[in-house]
Amino acid sequence: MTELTSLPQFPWLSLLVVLPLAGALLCLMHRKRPADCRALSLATSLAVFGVALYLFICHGQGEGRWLLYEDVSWIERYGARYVLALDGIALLMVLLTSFMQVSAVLLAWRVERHVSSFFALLLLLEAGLMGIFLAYDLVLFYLFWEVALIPMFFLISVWGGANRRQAALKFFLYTLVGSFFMLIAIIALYQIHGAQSGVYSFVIGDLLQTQLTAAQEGWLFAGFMAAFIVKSPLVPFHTWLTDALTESPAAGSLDLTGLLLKTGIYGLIRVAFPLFPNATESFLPILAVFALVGLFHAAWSAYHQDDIKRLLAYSSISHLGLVVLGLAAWQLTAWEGSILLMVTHGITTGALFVLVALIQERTGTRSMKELGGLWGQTPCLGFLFLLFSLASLGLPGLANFAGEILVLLGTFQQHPFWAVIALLGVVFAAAYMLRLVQGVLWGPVYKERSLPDLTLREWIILLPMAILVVWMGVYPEPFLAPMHGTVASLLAGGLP
Amino acid sequence: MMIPFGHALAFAAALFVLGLTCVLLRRQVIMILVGVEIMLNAASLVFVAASAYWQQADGQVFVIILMAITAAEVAVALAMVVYLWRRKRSLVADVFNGMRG
Amino acid sequence: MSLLDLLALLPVLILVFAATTILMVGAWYKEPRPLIAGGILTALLAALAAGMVAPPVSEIAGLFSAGGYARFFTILWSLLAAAGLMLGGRFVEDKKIGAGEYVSLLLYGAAGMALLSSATHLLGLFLALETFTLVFYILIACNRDCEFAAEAGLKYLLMGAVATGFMAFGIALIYASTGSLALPDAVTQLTTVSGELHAWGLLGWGMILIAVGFKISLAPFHLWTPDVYQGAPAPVAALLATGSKGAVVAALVGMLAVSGPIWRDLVDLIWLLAALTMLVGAFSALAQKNLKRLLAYSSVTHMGTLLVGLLCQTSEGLAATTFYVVVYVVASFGAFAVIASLADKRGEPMSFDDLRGLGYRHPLRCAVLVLLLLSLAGLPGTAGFMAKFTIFHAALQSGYIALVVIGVFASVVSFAFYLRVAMLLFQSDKPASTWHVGSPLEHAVLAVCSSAVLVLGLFPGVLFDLIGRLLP
Amino acid sequence: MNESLLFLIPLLPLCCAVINMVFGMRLPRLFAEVLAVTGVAGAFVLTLLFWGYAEGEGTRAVLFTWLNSGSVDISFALNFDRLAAPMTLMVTGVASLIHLYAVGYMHEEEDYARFFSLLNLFVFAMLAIILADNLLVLFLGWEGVGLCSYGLIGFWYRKLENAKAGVKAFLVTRVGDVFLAIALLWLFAITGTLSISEINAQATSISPSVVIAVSLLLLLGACGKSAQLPLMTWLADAMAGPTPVSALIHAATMVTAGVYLLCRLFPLVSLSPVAMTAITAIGALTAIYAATCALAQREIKRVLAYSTMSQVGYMFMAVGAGSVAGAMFHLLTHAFFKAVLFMAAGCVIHLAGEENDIFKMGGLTRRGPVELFWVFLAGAVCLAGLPLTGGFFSKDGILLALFTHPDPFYRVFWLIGVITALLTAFYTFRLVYLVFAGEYRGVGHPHALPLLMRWPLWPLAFIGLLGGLLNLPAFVGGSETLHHWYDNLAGRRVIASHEVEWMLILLAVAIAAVGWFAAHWRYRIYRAPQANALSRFLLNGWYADTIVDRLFVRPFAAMGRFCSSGCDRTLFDGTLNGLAKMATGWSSLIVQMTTGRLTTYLSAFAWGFLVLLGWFLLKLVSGGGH
Repeated sequence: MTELTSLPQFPWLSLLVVLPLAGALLCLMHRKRPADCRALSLATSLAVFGVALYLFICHGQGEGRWLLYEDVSWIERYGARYVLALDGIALLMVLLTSFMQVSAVLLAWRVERHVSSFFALLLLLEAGLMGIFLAYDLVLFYLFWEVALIPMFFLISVWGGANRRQAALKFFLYTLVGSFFMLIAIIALYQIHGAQSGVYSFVIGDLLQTQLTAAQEGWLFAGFMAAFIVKSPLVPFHTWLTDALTESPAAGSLDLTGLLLKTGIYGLIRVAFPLFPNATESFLPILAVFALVGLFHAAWSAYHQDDIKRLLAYSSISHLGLVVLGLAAWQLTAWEGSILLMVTHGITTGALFVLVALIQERTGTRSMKELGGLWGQTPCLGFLFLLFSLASLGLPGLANFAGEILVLLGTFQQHPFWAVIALLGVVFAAAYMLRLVQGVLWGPVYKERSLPDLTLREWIILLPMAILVVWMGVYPEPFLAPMHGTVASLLAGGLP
Repeated sequence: MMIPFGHALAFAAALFVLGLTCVLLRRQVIMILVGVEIMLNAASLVFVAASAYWQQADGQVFVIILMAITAAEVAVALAMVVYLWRRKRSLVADVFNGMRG
Repeated sequence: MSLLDLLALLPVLILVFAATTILMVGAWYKEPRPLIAGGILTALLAALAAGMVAPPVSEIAGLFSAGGYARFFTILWSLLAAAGLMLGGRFVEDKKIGAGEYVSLLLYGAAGMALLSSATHLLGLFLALETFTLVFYILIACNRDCEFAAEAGLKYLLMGAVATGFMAFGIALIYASTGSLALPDAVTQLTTVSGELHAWGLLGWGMILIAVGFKISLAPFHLWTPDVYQGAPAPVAALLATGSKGAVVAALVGMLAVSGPIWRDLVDLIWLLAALTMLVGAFSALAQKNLKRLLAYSSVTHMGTLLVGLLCQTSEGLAATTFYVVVYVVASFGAFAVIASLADKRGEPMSFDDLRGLGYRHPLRCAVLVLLLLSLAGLPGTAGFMAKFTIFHAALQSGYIALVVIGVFASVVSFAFYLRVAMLLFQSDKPASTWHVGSPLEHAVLAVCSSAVLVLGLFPGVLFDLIGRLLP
Repeated sequence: MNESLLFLIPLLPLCCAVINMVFGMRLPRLFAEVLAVTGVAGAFVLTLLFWGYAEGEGTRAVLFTWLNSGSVDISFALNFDRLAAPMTLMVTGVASLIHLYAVGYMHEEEDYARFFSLLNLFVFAMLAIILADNLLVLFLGWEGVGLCSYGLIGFWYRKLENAKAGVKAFLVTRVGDVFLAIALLWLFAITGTLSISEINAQATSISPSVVIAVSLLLLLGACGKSAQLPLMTWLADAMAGPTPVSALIHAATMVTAGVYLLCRLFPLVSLSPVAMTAITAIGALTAIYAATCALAQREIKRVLAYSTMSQVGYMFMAVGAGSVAGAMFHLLTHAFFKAVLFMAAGCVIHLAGEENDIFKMGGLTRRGPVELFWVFLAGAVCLAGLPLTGGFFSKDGILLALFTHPDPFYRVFWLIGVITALLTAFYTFRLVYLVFAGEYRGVGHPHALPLLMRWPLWPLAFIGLLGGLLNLPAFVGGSETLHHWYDNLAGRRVIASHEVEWMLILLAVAIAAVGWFAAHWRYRIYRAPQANALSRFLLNGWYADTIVDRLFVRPFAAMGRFCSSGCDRTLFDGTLNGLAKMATGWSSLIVQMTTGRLTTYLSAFAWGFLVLLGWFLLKLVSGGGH
């Protein structure tokens, strides 16, 4: 894509990254006035969402590989460039990120301790995520990849639950180890490519043409996979996630499950697969095994949990197993399903985490033993909880089903056996989600206490999500349309 | 020249090792410093021998400067010794082990 | 020694003469502030001179180079001295230390470092090295209130003395084997001579390596480091951790740059040292309960990483090393500066108990500290990452894959202990006690360090190009 | 009128459901009730209005694209054809009456809005199944009815066992759904489409083995929803829900979805004799299994539930025997009389003071309005298959189809059918006698029956009784209306000599009579039942639940424990913590080098020096130093 130099246009993509950063700085400057910080960060995230929406509407239907492409020279000595590139998939992720961010800010409205820092970190996280989803230069990508960890780390370690520090350290170091392997692979790839072509560059587009021996490709691919598999996370590298999700504050877990998890799979799609097609080809079956094992392992584990937040964490892992399976099928429909499922899962599970947070605010517990009968006490909350749970167990007509069925339809055409096994997971999903619903909503009331129902702010957070969940379930076309071209070209450019 | 270069070097090396041994085995700060002096002298010896061997003056220049530096170092060291004595009434090196780990 | 030589030596001369003058004046005139101010101005002036006055000759009396590379470090160390004086001001006032002595010593030290970085002759090298070593002997022990100052001083003194012995003997052996002290020859001859002499020469190199190992605290010669840093006052420790080490590394880089790869026979020894240093430093830091000791061990790790860069002996590696030195100096100095700026009558906050929850008492400076620590750890977006990145790049290019893996492993561990400090600072279990608000000068230093870390992290290109041009 | 107006049929209930769901509790109760009823009744009226569209090849209507990616292009499309129309009419009709009944039945319920919206939603989902043009829309309805039954069975959620029953229903049916989904994927992979009509058209081109596999998968899917063996365990527990729910879901509509599915894909399924035999076998086994269970049940609604199971078994047999018309015929008549029975049972329970146990009833003719008895009896005789009732003709048609099937093996199924009929007659009258005859044995106080709970029974009862006219066999002078209506969809035309037919008729009459007399002799005067092993075995439905629990539920939970605490906690986290411990251990070990004593530090020099020397020696020994 090198001939595609920066188009003469307003740098929308940079704006996506810079806006949150600016917001974060402003927040830090208004340390003494929490109210301003709230308003400020809300305004920022809304602005970012606006930009994303604008891109979605006005640039969503572009032809060719890239919808938008920004290319500025950065570190000449090492041929690292500041390249942001937007394609259909990135567009969806950006949209999702900005949307979730608004909810996260609203959700964090009630945070009392060190408000400004909290919001600054949230915005910083958003900037990092935007960077990950947009960067098309490996150094830049790696930079954002790591930068996104820091705010999450502090969000967990300062505002988190009981044993937050351990969880935070585990989260950080675990993902760090993975990404260091990627760093080495990046440098090695860079040198190999430079030695071959004489052009030293970190831009993925340039590196695509590198000629690698099977051994080299295998090792480099392994390096990248180490980072992405840990981040995805695939079983057995998932234990950091359950702890992190359980311990992190509401807004944090919203971003973590909704967005940060997606970066791993996104990395697979955008970086690992295109760069190492042959290694990918031989790795796909293993990936599928990973995915299926994860799917079932997580489903079973989820069924065993009592802490509802932990249960949801496991459910996320299980869903991502299906997403990865779709990728492993290497088939257009399956891929589009996977990407759609990433988005919908982000929304549904995110919403569920929001609801869990609200429940915890009201009842002060997350244990199913101490919950129950909430339907009678807080009907609206209960209704939404039921709605999102049903969506997440893949009820037709709600968001996740659209993605899941596409994944299955596609996968079955390539590998019927995988699809059939994955289908069993659907029953399991029903099993643990219904157990969750039953533990929270049905049954006798655990303790007679007057619980307030949803407040206006909470409605504002959840209603858009609910509407989206139904909309994407019934008419996902607008979200599928932008990615057709991208996915097709990725698949074509992928396997020889 | 009557003394073979090798002998000079060997002798200097022996001297150096002696000095080092002194540094290692003695516990008194003063004695340790003495050991250091011996090591430095071994160095000077090598310089002198070498300058004789290569027929150059550099080595001797170095020796002179080395002496000067040694002098300065000793001056600081002795000041330090006094300072230590004031503090702990002892000059055994291992007495000063407040920080560890 | 012509006039031109003196002109070329101007920055150092400025430092030395000013130092001497201030020393004299200080004898009668006890008011610290003007003296400190004078020292700062001198240092800045020296830096300015080094930057502005083009040297008429490339080499000064066959001892020191006046090339761009030497000038670069002259500027760096002068500025560092200025920063050190900025930090030292309050310390001098509080502890009733003779300002004259303090300032002049610092300036002498700066001069020594500047000379060392520009040494092209083993004599000059030895001279410069001893100059600032002597300075530090005094500075470390100068805080009479701290019960550990004397001990730190003693430890540094004796170790330093022995190291000097090794250094002298090593140089002597090299001289013996090559018959020259001027740098390119002194090392390049070694490859030509053979047999016994060659062996002696290698031995000499080994001994120099040991001495250097003490100066930049490579394992196993690093043991003094934590004790001395803990005992020394933070401003001094800052210089000790950055300047004294940086200057030595710079000298080595210069040596390798002018005389090409000379360590063929020592490669695997240095390899061993590097690996050992990185690991030992990282793991020792993991067990620390005291910030200064932790920083000491972290500096050990960094020196190991630097050694990897030196080991490559390629221009790539040397450039990377130089970059790394600058970045390390800035970040590490800043970290010590935070401690210095927080210090008050009670002393310096360094034990973890002092730090717990400090982030809520002094948010800004603790944030800066976290930033600097993350840079030391090598988080992307900060200068530390770019530094590590370049080193690993060079190492992979030279095929030291195992070393890179070890280095990566070490940095994972170091992330662990840096983050532990970061969490400690923002741990809100019990309120921390309040420390000094810090003087404007100190804040200025912090501002410079943190912004430098960020700028170099995001736009390292400038420095890369500069170094690329300067390397002889 | 353009055909896309057909969408009003399913969408009307949906809209009412949504409105009720969202605003229900804020609206006046009356409005909610009216809304609910109009939703369904409106659909009924519309069906009548649009009846014309069903003739000929039927009408397709496309609303908009649902999923479009690569080769997948699925849209929301309806197909209102001759198979769908009567079913639609039946569902909407029966549902309207049940809704009316429900208004009366739930007039004391607080949470009415949820109830009515769920009922409407259910009707919508059912209509989606019936009218679906492609399998995915059908799957939407398929899962939808599952969801609604989950919500309605567990309607009184405060009692945990209700909620559990709901979950059970959802999960068991979902197991069936998985098989349906597999079939769906497979069909798409082969034919590249999900449109039912196209699949049926291409059916002949699919390889036989695949056809067998797919048909069996479809069968399993059908079993889930229709509570056939082996997925039948949920139905009996599902009686925990309110009575109208039982009537609507478990009698009239949902359980027949499986039959409808098989009829829909009959052109495909009928291609494989194996699958047809399997269908028949499943039906037969279920029929007799459920009948035996019904013999020993104590709760009135459970008796009816099991009878439903067994009647649906008949329908399966019909499909298996190749007579779609027969199956649909029985489906329709059964819908009416079973609805009557359930609703009447609801009244009975009201009269008995919310008492379910038939051994604590009796003499209810004198406690309540007498017409209740007649209505119940009407339903009962249909169920028992007394001559000239709707049930009689439809069941006889099925038996005839089985008897006349070319494959002699079907005689066995026929025999089972006959025995089942006998049992059916017996337990039906057992029920009637125990409930109405003799003295009242209970303690509960009768509740008043609101008017709305009484008159909706009449029309249903009449249709049930006269249902035979729908498809009156030729030899009794009927013109097989239904069969002609379906013509090419009707499946195998049953041809038999009049002798055979008369013989079977007489046999059926005899059986019904025998069953009745047996019940009369045993239960006319109440005798307390003696609980023996057999009755316990039947009461617990052959201990099917226990078996399922042992075989699936417990292992599943065990796996959960293993994965979560075994793998994650112990293995993975254990490893990580072990690594962390190791690191700290090393660090504390290394730190010990820093003793703080100068001598140690100095000796470090010595060690370094020694290593250096040693290394040089090594180099020299190994010919180093050039």
